[in-house]
Amino acid sequence: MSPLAKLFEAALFASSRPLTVEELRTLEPTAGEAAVHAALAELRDGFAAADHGVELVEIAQGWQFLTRREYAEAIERAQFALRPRRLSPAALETLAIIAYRQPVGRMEVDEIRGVDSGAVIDKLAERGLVEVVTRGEGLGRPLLYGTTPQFLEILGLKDLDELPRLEELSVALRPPAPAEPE
Amino acid sequence: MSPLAKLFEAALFASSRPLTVEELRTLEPTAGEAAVHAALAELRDGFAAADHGVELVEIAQGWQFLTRREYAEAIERAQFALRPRRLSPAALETLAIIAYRQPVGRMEVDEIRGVDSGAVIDKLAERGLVEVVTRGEGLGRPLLYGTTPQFLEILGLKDLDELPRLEELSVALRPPAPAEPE
Amino acid sequence: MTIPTPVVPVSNGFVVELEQFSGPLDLLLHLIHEDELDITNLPIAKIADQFLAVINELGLNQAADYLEMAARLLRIKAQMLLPRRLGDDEWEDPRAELVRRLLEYQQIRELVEWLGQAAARRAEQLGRGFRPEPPAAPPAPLVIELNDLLAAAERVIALIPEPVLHRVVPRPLDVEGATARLQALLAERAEVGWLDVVGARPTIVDVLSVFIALLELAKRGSLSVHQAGAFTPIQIRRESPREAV
Repeated sequence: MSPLAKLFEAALFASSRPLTVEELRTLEPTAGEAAVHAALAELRDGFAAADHGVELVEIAQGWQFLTRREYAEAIERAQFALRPRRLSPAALETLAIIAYRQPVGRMEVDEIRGVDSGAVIDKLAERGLVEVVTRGEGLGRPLLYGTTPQFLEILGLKDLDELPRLEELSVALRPPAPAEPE
Repeated sequence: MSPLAKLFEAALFASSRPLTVEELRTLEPTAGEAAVHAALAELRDGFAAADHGVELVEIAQGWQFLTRREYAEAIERAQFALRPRRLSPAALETLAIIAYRQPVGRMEVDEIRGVDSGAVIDKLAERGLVEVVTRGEGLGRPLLYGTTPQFLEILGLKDLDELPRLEELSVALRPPAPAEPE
Repeated sequence: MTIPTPVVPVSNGFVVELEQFSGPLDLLLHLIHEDELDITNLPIAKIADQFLAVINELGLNQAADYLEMAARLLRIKAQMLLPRRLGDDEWEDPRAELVRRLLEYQQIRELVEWLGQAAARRAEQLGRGFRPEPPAAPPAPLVIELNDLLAAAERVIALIPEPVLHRVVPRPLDVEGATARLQALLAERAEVGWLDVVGARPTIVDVLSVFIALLELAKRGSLSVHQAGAFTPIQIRRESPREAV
């Protein structure tokens, strides 16, 4: 591969947007326009000939690498763009309290955890794991939270009865998982 | 190129972060582990042999296409991409302590550095380089921090084992304290 | 080597940020290296005086962490000056803790060097920048392991001095049972007391079940409820069957 083609390959790969021919020229101002076009053609043809999973495509705004169509579906299915997220220990604790004490108000959650849990509850609500189910008695008629169907879905439970009862917890909890890879 | 290598090339090109072997396997669940590794080796060797501007690198317990070192400067100069910001000495100190002592609480980091490290840890957590991994025993059940895959990513490490071992440092010191509160 | 001036000295003398030292240990280590002193046998009087001079010079005397270290150094200096009896095996070098911390910190600095170089080397390579967004990006899948949740529940329980957690078990009111019980009792006797129906130690569920059954049967005209006055016992009387009216 010519040095210019290699430089363009790196730039097109790393760039946050498609690059125009003019932009690519700023990488190597001494290169003439013909050389730039030749390098781009070399790059495109190289990827096409060697039967790659990606291709160099010319679109209205410039040049960009795209994955070949036939792989798009598999990649989308695998959802690489998004790392599966795990809940923080604080979120899990709050969720556990709400799951076992529902309907339950913020005050009570705060009291059990010993820290302000407002922000954590808001995040859980945002993720659709808990929701306001009713209002409590007493001063200000506090919002009371409970778990959502999505909560059950994520845990793979049919209903709340499938949660182990608290008396069974230490039995249900397996001994600490074997040395997790760091 | 084998179909599996092409599929992986497309997926790795589409991702801006390293993909683990497990993630890649979800693309083609029927492929055995040996086949996956063979395809990755084929892809890496293919790019190395054909003298490309990008290379396939093993990093952060996964694989990622990265531009070759010699092009970063030109790409940055042309403002197509930004190099990651440098970490401050305070941030690196804190990272070093967390990396070697994980899981470790704020108190211990403060004690080793001799300064309050709360703000630095918060920043590192915000950048996704450290995260709360568990809670400690004892008063207030302090949050304990560990490093994330992104930590490996910004250092270009395959895994934590690539960090220098403490015995290899010129300054020998006691091993990380057993988890005993002082 | 001269000590550079602080980066952001504010007019009132309070140092907001100090970039050349990441803390008092860093400064101390800097002084030790500059004078090529032996960490393990630290001339504490000398280093304490230098430390104080520098924090004065830098206007650091209002930065708590540096001030605390200054106080520590002065205390060790004083302890070193105290006369000690010959052959006193109990004597512990007051510098020991500081030396341990300095050695530990020195090791961290060495790691910082290594990490900094690794990061700089990694920064010479750029990852994929442009990715066409997939149409309507799905939210990141959320993972919750049941075991994690249960472990969290157990952690929470451990935080509570007494077991105030209730288990969530659906306990539907047994109105049907209460109705049958009322009807059976009234078949035997024309009048029964409230306590006869609910029993001696009723649960709240029993009370509610009976109460609802009572109201329902009263509505149907199968019984009537009487109370002589507020808080007096409630009497339940059988009503004559409707057919007979």
